[in-house]
Amino acid sequence: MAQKESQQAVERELTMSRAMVEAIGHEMRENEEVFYMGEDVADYGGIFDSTQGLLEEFGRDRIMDVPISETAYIGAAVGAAQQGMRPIAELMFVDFFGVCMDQIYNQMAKNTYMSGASVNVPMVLTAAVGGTYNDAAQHSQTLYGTFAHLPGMKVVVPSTAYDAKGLMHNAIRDDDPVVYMFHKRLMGIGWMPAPDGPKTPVPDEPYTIPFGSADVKREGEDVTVVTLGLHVHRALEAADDLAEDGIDAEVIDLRTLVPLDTETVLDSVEKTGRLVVVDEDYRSYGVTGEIIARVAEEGLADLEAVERVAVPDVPLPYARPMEDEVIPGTEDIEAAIRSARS
Amino acid sequence: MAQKESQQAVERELTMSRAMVEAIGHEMRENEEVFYMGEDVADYGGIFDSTQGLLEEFGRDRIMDVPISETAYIGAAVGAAQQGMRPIAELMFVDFFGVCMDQIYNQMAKNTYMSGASVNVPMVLTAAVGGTYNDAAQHSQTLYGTFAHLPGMKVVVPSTAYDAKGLMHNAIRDDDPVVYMFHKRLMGIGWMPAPDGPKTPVPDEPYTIPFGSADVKREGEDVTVVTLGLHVHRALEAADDLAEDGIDAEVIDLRTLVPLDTETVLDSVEKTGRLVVVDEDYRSYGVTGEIIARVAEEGLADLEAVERVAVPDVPLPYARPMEDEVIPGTEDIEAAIRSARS
Amino acid sequence: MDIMVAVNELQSMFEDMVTARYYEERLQEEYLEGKQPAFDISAGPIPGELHLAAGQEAAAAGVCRHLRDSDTVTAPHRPHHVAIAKGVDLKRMTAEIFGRRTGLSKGKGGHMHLFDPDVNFACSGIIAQGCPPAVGAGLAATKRSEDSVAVAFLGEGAISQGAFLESLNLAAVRELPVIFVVEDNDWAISMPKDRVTDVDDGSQRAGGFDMPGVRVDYDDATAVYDAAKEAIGRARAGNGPTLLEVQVHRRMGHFMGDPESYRPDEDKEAAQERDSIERLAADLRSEGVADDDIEEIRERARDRVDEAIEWAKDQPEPGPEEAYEDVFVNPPSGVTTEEPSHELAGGDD
Amino acid sequence: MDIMVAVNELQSMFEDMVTARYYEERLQEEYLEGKQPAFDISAGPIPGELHLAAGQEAAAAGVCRHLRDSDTVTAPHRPHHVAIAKGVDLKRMTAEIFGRRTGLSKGKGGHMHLFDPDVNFACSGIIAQGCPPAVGAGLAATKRSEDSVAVAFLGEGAISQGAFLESLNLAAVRELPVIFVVEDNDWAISMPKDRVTDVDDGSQRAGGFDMPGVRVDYDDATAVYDAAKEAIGRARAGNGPTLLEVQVHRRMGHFMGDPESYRPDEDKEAAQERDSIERLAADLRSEGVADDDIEEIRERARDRVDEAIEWAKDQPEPGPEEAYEDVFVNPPSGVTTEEPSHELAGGDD
Ligand SMILES: Cc1ncc(C[n+]2csc(CCOP(=O)(O)OP(=O)(O)O)c2C)c(N)n1
Ligand SMILES: Cc1ncc(C[n+]2csc(CCOP(=O)(O)OP(=O)(O)O)c2C)c(N)n1
Ligand SMILES: [Mg+2]
Ligand SMILES: [Mg+2]
Repeated sequence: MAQKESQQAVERELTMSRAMVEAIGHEMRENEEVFYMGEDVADYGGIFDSTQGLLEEFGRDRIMDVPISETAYIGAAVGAAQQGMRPIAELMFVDFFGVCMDQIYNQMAKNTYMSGASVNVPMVLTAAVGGTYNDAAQHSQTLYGTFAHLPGMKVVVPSTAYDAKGLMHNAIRDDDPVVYMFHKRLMGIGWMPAPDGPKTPVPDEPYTIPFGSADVKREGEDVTVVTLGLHVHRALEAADDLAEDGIDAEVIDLRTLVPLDTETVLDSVEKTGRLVVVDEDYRSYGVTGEIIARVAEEGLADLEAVERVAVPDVPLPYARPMEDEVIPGTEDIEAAIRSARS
Repeated sequence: MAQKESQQAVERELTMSRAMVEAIGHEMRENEEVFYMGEDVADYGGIFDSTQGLLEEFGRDRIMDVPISETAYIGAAVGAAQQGMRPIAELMFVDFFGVCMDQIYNQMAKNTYMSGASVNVPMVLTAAVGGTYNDAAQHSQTLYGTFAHLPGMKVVVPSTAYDAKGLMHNAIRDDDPVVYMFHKRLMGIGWMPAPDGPKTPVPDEPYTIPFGSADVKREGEDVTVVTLGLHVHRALEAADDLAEDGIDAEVIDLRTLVPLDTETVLDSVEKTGRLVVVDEDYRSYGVTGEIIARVAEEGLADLEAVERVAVPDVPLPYARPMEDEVIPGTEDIEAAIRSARS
Repeated sequence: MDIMVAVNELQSMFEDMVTARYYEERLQEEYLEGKQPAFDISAGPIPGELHLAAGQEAAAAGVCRHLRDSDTVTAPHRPHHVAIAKGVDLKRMTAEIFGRRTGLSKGKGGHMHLFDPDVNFACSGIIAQGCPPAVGAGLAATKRSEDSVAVAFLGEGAISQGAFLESLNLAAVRELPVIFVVEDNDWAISMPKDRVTDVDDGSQRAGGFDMPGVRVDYDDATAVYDAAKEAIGRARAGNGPTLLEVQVHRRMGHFMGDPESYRPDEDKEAAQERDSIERLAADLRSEGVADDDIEEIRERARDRVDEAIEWAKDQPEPGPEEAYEDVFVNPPSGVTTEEPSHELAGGDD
Repeated sequence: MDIMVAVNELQSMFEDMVTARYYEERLQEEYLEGKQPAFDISAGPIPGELHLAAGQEAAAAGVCRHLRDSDTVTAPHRPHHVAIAKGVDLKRMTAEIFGRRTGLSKGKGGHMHLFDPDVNFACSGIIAQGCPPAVGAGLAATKRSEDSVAVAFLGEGAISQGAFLESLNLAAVRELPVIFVVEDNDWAISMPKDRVTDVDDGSQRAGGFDMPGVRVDYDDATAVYDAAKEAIGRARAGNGPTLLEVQVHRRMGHFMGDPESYRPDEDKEAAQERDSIERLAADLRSEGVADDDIEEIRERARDRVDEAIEWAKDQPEPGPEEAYEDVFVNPPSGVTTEEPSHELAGGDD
């Protein structure tokens, strides 16, 4: 690709969904063995725009609508991947994992190990995650911790268009199963306005972002805020607000939960001494606990304060006042940062 | 019950499976609405002796063999529980949760909340957990963290016959869904020899052990060891060994993960300053992280050292040398205690 | 009409159907309010997804006409017409959809999670996952030697889902009083039936489990009534389950905001043309019911709906702190000696 | 015999069957060694569960006779007879069962997790969960315009599991080259078939998905061969899936150590009496194959098995640190540019 084009491209801003689709389209063009299966991914283009426009280019054989039978088609992706193909299977909402988790965690994630790596499973499982639009307890979860806990799958959570594209290229090229969790609120879907952050400049050409490298989204001296997905943007907002009060927060976007970039977190806490972990998953036995434990294990001496901000172990309630209460907001993050500093 | 009988009873030692079955039998006698569903729970008596002898007393209508369709029968338990019955449904191995998790976590665990408590779901889900007998990646997990992470179910893990009985009485009488995870190695099954610890004196009469009260199994001044299930016994063994070297470990059996008795852990760490968490689940994003985070949140000042001992984020391998390597052994616990002290 | 159904039954079904239709028209208005000019799913008085059932009322009305309060119904993500036919408290259901404290679920559930234990109604937003609990309700009835039945409603898209298929088997092998009602509107969001299964007639699934399967090809409430009568009668008499598929028509998008660009115009038009409500009105007329009487039913329905919506909008919102209640009915540690409360919600707030 | 099968095919099937039978007899000996006097599942040279397939060999032999290395087979928890008929490397499979480093999975899998990509064989210990991956292999063949087929084996207890039923539908609607083979041994651990489903003939499940269903009532290898020929031929020709149920007999407990106290004596005896291996031997004789030739096959099988077992027992155990390898084929951070290695395991240790 010519240098000039690429320069131009960097100016170009995309929504997160466009960036994700661009990576998929590119990989499908390059490699005939890549295909996409899911419910409403063909004519509809994905309920959350995850396959918008791909049917037109690739046709029904490669952008495949499938019966509402997640076990069957995710398992079929496992079988096709073991034959060397590179399927992408979409779970429309991550909340539906309960109907197909055996294929995900006992087959997709373990077949490599259980075979002593004589087979591998180069597939991507995409899933929409997250709340903030009052879809209640069965359609608003992130379940980050649930997937990250079980071995054998890489777990990816983009927070911007730039990352969404780079991580998707990596996910499709990776020879292991990758769970790619995209937050609905970040996608830039017409009917669900995104905040400003996720729409970013995105180069035209393909590029990869390696798994296991967290991104320091904002440097700061006083407090380390570790987060991912939608909450990257909420944390940045909180940090900006606090800057006016002279509190200088560092904001780290984990980007992948497996592998986890503990290093970047430890380095930051070494500097700040104070750790705030922010997560849209349930508080207990999940992401926030893990990050705190990693720091306690390896950087206890540095640690002067910890705070966690997450969904307080209740199912997601429907009504707005209650959903707003349990999904961490900017003010919750601000309060936690202040409290970590006091 | 006469005082004399009860005195006698306390002398009586039972295996964990006998104690569990005794509680079930008692509750079934008292309450016609209690029944048990599962695969091979009738004539076989439960693959891990969880229903041994119950068919003879209660007949096929109340000790029900069901087709191998966990979603259907666990969901049927949810439906019957919502009608006010008190079903117990058995998942033969917890590893099979992936075929029926939607009924467990999206219906059983959330219907109370999603209905604003206009319905409740008084059922018990029993499941065998754990490794140590080379049954490989799909039959050896504990998945403690997976269940404890998702809101709406109480999660119980007995480590002795005494606790197994008391916790089972409580589980059946509880008006909320309870997941009762029994470790195969502790049951006292003929073909899977148990260690000495789980067989304990068990009173004849019914008694309950409240959820959310951890048990200090051994008092000690130097290091706090927090654990559950099989590893209570391994931790006690480690503590005994170390006592000879003058290291005095306190061993806490959590007994329930939801609710979690943080208090008892904090009190202990206040005394010892050193925390070792031991778990048979995967290391990351699970139980060990949670316990450490809770202490870091509320007792950071007391904390001088943390160690965790868990399955190192790999599927359970089959061959003995590898399984022994990844499932924490007594020596691993000893090493962690020593390291926490140094 | 070759099926004989008593006129008062026809009138009752008609009332259920027009109530449901008008109810959803009103909900739609309220839903779209605040979502103008740009559609924002999280804005307005009713946020979140909203799945309307216009064109499917005959299935609900024809089946539920045979049910008692003690019979259980589970519905999927598209529940209003079924809830109304089952007799769910319309005011508290509406308050729930508006996210109010006096709603059926105190505002915690929303439109996909309506629970009314007084009439044994529940719904769930996960495809086919209402089937196993319906089997459980049937099991409970059998165990208690009661002649209650349980009905699981689902869409034709759900007939390929394990939860449904496993439930057929469990109900069949235990001969439980369960009726599975498939509302075949030919679409699962954007996927037409013939893209996702090879059988035209979903009730054919029953054969593999030695269970009777019946299809009503025509969404005439009276035909549904008749088929349901037999199936429910069989269940109540202890003769086991039936799978009933009913042709219905989706007059709207899958959910509010669905552009339906995947759907051929002819198909949309056909769905508009075949209106089972108008058909039933014609039946009533041919049974000698006067136009005035028909109009009276419509008016009663409208009044009831308008009243419910007004009432609901007047109800207080829950406070943020209420989010922490109701995860458990027993306090997190220890067991209370009290019986769980099956009382109406709202008592403790 | 009214079915005409070439004698050399009969001999090949016979060899597969006697190999499997003798293999499991030897495994049983080895397994029980070290589990004396008290049976301790974790003791001895082969720990963990062991599910033997004695009495079921005809199903595997009759089906796999028609398969090529490029065809995929998935088997359930009871895999040995299928693996042998599919041509899995016997030595490395045995080493795996003994938990050795040169085993098919480097000792990580054990007897329920045998993978041999050279002949496209895999198994899984979760009921019916081998079905979806078989559908995926069929899908891959179709996408690549290859005429490979995929066969999923399962037990009759698995036909009520969602994963199986969903797979039937997906295979049918996409007309994929997949054959589902149900080995009906009448028992799912302690549960007889009639306690868990109402259909005597499991292939009846196929009808609900518009797929052909065939039952072979008699576990004669030649009858299986014949039915499989048609089903596999249809799949290979692009005419879609078939469900094939084969009657077999469980001569032993569900797993080693199963007391089988739930099983009537007559049933145990009946299983012993109907031995498809002896029946096939008789067929061979009536086809004019000499007793000596039959004995030669048996001897060759025994030699091969004994050799594999000796070899396996000589193999090194994996070191504890090997447990940390093979979770991923790509290093945990970043993507390598190399193609994944589908080579035999052992290369990197
Ligand atoms: C297990 C699961 N998969 C997917 C979905 C997403 N989803 C919601 S409704 C729907 C289509 C349902 O179609 P159908 O059953 O025909 O009912 P209809 O919407 O036509 O009434 C889908 C795929 C879900 N809720 N649950
Ligand atoms: C989802 C799931 N449920 C239960 C089990 C436990 N289990 C292993 S084998 C078996 C019986 C299987 O019976 P069948 O399918 O007839 O096969 P057979 O053992 O007779 O060969 C059961 C219930 C399992 N492995 N997976
Ligand atoms: Mg539909
Ligand atoms: Mg069987």
